Amino acid sequence: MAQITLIEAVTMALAYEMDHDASVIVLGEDVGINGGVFRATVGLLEKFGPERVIDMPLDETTIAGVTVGMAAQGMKPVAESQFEGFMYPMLDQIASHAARLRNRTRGRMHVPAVFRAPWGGGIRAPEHHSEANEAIFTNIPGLRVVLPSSPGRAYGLLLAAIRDPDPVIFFEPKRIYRQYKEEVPDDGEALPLDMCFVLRDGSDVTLVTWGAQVKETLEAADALADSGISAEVIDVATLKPLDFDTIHESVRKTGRCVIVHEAPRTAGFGAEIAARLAEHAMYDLLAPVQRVTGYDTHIPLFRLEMKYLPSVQRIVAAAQQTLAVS
Amino acid sequence: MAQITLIEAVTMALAYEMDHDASVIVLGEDVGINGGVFRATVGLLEKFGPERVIDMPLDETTIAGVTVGMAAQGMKPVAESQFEGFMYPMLDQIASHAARLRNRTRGRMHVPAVFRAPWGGGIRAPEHHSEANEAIFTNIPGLRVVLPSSPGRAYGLLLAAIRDPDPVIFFEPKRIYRQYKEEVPDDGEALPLDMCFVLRDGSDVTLVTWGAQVKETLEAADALADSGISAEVIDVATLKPLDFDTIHESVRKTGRCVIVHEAPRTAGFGAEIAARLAEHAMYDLLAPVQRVTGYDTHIPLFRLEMKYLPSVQRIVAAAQQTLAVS
Amino acid sequence: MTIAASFEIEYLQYLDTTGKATRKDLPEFARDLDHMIDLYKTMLFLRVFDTKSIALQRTGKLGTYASCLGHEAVYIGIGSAMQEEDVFAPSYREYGTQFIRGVKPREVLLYWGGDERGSDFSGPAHDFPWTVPIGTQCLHAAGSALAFKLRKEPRVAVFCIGDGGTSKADFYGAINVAGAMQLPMVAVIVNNQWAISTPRQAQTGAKTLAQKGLAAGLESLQVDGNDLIAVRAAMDHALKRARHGHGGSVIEAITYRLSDHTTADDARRYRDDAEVKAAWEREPLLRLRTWLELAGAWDEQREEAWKVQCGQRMDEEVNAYLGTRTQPLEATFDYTYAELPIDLVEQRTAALAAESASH
Amino acid sequence: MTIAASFEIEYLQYLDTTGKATRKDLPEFARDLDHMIDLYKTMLFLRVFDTKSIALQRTGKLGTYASCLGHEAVYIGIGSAMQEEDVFAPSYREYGTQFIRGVKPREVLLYWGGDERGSDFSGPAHDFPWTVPIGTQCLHAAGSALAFKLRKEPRVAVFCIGDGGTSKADFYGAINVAGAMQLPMVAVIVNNQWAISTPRQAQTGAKTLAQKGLAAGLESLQVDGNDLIAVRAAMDHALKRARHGHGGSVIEAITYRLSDHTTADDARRYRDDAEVKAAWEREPLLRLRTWLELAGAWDEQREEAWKVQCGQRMDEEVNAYLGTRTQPLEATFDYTYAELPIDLVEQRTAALAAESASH
Ligand SMILES: Cc1ncc(C[n+]2csc(CCOP(=O)(O)OP(=O)(O)O)c2C)c(N)n1
Ligand SMILES: Cc1ncc(C[n+]2csc(CCOP(=O)(O)OP(=O)(O)O)c2C)c(N)n1
Ligand SMILES: [Mg+2]
Ligand SMILES: [Mg+2]
Repeated sequence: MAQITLIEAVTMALAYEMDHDASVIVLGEDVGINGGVFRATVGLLEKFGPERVIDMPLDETTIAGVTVGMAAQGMKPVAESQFEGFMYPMLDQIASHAARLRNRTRGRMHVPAVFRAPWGGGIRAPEHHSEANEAIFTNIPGLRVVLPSSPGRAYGLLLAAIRDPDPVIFFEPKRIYRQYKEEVPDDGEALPLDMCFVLRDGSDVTLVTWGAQVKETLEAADALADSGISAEVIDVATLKPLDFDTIHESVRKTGRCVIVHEAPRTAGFGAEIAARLAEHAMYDLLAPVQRVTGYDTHIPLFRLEMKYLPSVQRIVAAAQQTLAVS
Repeated sequence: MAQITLIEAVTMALAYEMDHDASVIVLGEDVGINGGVFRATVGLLEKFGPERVIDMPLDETTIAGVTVGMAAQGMKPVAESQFEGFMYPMLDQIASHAARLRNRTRGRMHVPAVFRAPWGGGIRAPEHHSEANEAIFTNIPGLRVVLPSSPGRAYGLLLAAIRDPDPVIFFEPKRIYRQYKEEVPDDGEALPLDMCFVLRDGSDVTLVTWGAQVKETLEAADALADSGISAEVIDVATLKPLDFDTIHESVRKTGRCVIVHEAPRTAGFGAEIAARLAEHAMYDLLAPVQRVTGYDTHIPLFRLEMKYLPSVQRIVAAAQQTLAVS
Repeated sequence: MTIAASFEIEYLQYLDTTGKATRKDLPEFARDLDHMIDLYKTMLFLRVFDTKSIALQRTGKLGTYASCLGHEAVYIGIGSAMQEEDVFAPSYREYGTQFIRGVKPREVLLYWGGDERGSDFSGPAHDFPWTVPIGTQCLHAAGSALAFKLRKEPRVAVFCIGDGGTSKADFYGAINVAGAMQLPMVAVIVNNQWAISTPRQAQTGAKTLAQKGLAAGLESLQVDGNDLIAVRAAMDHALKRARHGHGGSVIEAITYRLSDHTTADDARRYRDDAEVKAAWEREPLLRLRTWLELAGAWDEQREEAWKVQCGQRMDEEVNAYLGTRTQPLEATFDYTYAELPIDLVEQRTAALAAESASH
Repeated sequence: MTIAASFEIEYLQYLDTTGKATRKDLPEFARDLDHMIDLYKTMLFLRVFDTKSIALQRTGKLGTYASCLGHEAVYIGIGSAMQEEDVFAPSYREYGTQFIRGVKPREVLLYWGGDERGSDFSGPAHDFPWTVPIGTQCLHAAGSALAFKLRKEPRVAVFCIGDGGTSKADFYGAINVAGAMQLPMVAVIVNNQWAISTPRQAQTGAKTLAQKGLAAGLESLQVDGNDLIAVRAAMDHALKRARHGHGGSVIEAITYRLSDHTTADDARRYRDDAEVKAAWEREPLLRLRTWLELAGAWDEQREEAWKVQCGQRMDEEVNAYLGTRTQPLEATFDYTYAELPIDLVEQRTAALAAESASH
């Protein structure tokens, strides 16, 4: 059993499912001989041939629409967008068709497709290569939105996403694509698509996050532990549908919650979590909910981007603030 | 001074500003001789000619991109999308360019454009003609998102939107386009683009809403008044940037808040308002925040659509629930 | 001067507006008069259906409805050429093609009557439902064609798109990918001269819409879309090429929207009566009827008898439509996902409770 | 057979790969040898700039950088033909055109160095900045051209798009609207045979990319993009037509991406060395240099002297770039809107506080 990175886990899940289900195909720009600009599809062309690994013309609308068409005809396409910032032209086909075909036809047709994209900032890339636009997809009925934050979860959640009979938006936190390795058995075991993962138990404050920010959040929990504060860390992993129960249970215990995400704050997905707490956890909360997020500005070009992304320090400060209240 | 409907107020604002500013032009599908599918641009072609009122080829991506290009060269285009459900193909040009050009060029270029679209359900229209997808735009930095709910506010806010040097998404609640008339002086007076409007004073519960739902919300306030409950009603009007102060002030007074919108609940803009309350108004709230919204499903075709949209009854019930807590 | 490439766009017509053959080489299928009578009868039924649907809308029994008046030759030409296993991706007025493929008139009515079950129709389960966002269906056809190619199935995906729709990104994407990958796809441009109030020449500077296919390297052809024989012949040819792996085609069928855009539209606002009157001279039924009559295969009496039959069938369909109960509110939830996620379970319960509270 | 329309795509070349004229009718501008020397010198400077930029990236002093190696004739041809008042809408590697228009090398470096101020450049204030989402700039050019037309200004909007980019919706939308409205717009397709790892023939089934212009009814032409004279002549012609209200053009300039896609790419993964080697035989500098040398207007000595000058100028530029301080954090907030909305005022304050707390 090999130690692999998050991106290798993506590749491994793709290969596993392609091996076990002939209807799974991979398509996108440069996914073939080049193995994807991040190398997520590396080796697949060699293994499965050009009829399973398809280099598409350069048009995201085309890729999305072809994906819907293929899926409606019984294939299981996994479409790649090279960066999350290039998914906007896919949105019409995703929102108007992928997400609706089942409902529109009362179940006669459905779209078992996955739309994958590297996601998030912090890799010193050019403009549009660092977006965190997950919130946009979470308001669209009929979609699932998934954002793994470890090699193991990337593997299990991607398998689940491909197997799911409905369209899944699968964002991969590119900043931690190669951050660390862990043992991931290639056993085809999927993880549930409606579950948050408690990464660290704690009793004083709940830190809720997803994607690359899991890194900073865990570090913040360490830092807080140093000053005697016990933080529980939850990786939301699947934003839609949201497993609010797990978050609520934690907040029932800790009475405090800090939500961390790198997307702009206003109408970011953190708002939904804070809203559910406001609706359902008012009597559990000992201090106001805090959000530590990207700002309501565009993520700056790379010289300043690390000042935009939530830092360990900002998370720690927010957690401390919730504890200052009593 | 004439009594006019909301849609007539839109037309009046367009005509006023075109009259006073030669750089304002209107473009879209069927906005010319047909006067728009809802007749919002009726009479403008006759008055201003085909160089100011431009029928475009049928492609929303083209309309949005051309709008960005014209605006960057000093025009003030007001682009129409025939329905909000057809705005998805505009999103790339709006999010990647309209909203960013100022920031990208450090102010050298900017995009003084308005993207108008009839918005919302309840008019017995075919699929895709009844969306409420405003939340998608509120997470995008650099945009303003406006949603008037009366003839007077439509006039004043549209003037402000056209004059604003940055891109504004202007949604028009089509269900109340012709619901009632009110006196609106054609005086060129704009309303502020960062203000919520308190439509009704009350002391027991704050009802926050926008768009066509203002109608049901005001009716709910009436119904509540009948049972002795005094509801304050706030029309958010400009979602982004959000005038949270006005909402907060009201909740400070009432201690209770019900947010009403017709968009799907999860990650709808109501979440942001609830989140801000959770962050800033925890000690003011006497009961958990409630959201009365569309469901996390597609709005059904018209036979069932009124069961999807928040009803007076659902709003009243939610308000009463907040008051049941003490 | 070096020439890198040169192209021609052919225009195909067999019958002129007076029902006379304009060329001698009538295709095989057109020599089978029984078959041609069948096709004519389907066109006539379509017209009866259309008239009745508009009447239903006018009397408040149907929502907005998109008429197909004048497009009958295009839609019947397409439908009669396709195989059941082929995939059809329509926009929103191709009832003629769909009737041939098994969709029931009552289902069309149900759809425009605000009920999703209309799209769970009796036509092939692999056919796409009506598509409202202009042009998006083109890519569904391309995707289907790619699936067929990958699975080595001898099937073809056919889409229709309006003259207005050819301006749309999705149309271009579909023909482009079909050309790049030699997909078994046929694009039919139904050029009815209008996109709501926008005339054909405001959409593009191209002389023909067929030549848009050149941008994708597809076989591209213009046909008289009011001539059933021409449409059918062009479709036969294009389907055969596609089915045998020779790639996709673009067919521009020139016709005219004799009706308003939909029942929500009033075309008198923006187009001349004279133009419409002139277009009636070219309409597709009359010329085929005249041709059949000249061949001694049809007459006034058969026409009237068939109309009566059409009327009876439509009455049945309308009754079935009007008798269809509204779906329960649950239906709004139960098709959003294969399985209801936990959030939706709660919302569904709340919605049903709110509904019963309001009774 | 009736023909509805027919088309030809011309291929234009003046100099072959050995620097010999392939036709006698050299355009006027090419007879001015001083001018041609200037253009050659700009091409050479561009190459020096490119080499230096890649070196900066390799040594960690620049972010990802998109090389323009091999595209020099296209970009200098475009830049030398345009007027200052025209608008240029580039993708991301058209530095040659931009240098002629006044953009400074240090600004290009600043941009790829992760600093927005690079796009607040010294070129015309109405020129668009670099555009990363493929193809979107095409519509900005179309919109600019529409503004010029409405304001009756004799200006032209020019955009560049890659071979890959011609698959994109925005490209099609731009040429379509330009054709429909006779806009003063020139579309230059820089066909360098590759879109990252995707070869030209995987993008489309079209024989030429120029013929995509036929879909929009635009004047469409193919030129040897390694032949500065051909590019410039085609641009002169297209700009003149556009400026005089005769509408838009599509020019496909055939060239080759001699470099990796960007410094983040390794082209050896997906293309043959042999192909690259062959492409070097056709590269644009050598042939113009040979032509100038044959005309007695250039020699080894002048070449070397100019290279030294280029090197000196680049050193200045690099120093200016490296000496540019990072913007303060405020800059992230202050250009989002003309005026900071209330939310952003608070966030800005919080951000600055968090920053100073971390010092
Ligand atoms: C993306 C999108 N934009 C706008 C509309 C509104 N709309 C409905 S039909 C139509 C015109 C279509 O014209 P054409 O493609 O020629 O088809 P026809 O109706 O003539 O059959 C428009 C603009 C839509 N349905 N989808
Ligand atoms: C919408 C979008 N999709 C994908 C990318 C990633 N990407 C950057 S350059 C490129 C290839 C462009 O090829 P081409 O248009 O031929 O231009 P060239 O780079 O050869 O100049 C791709 C796919 C992008 N920038 N934008
Ligand atoms: Mg039409
Ligand atoms: Mg290229």
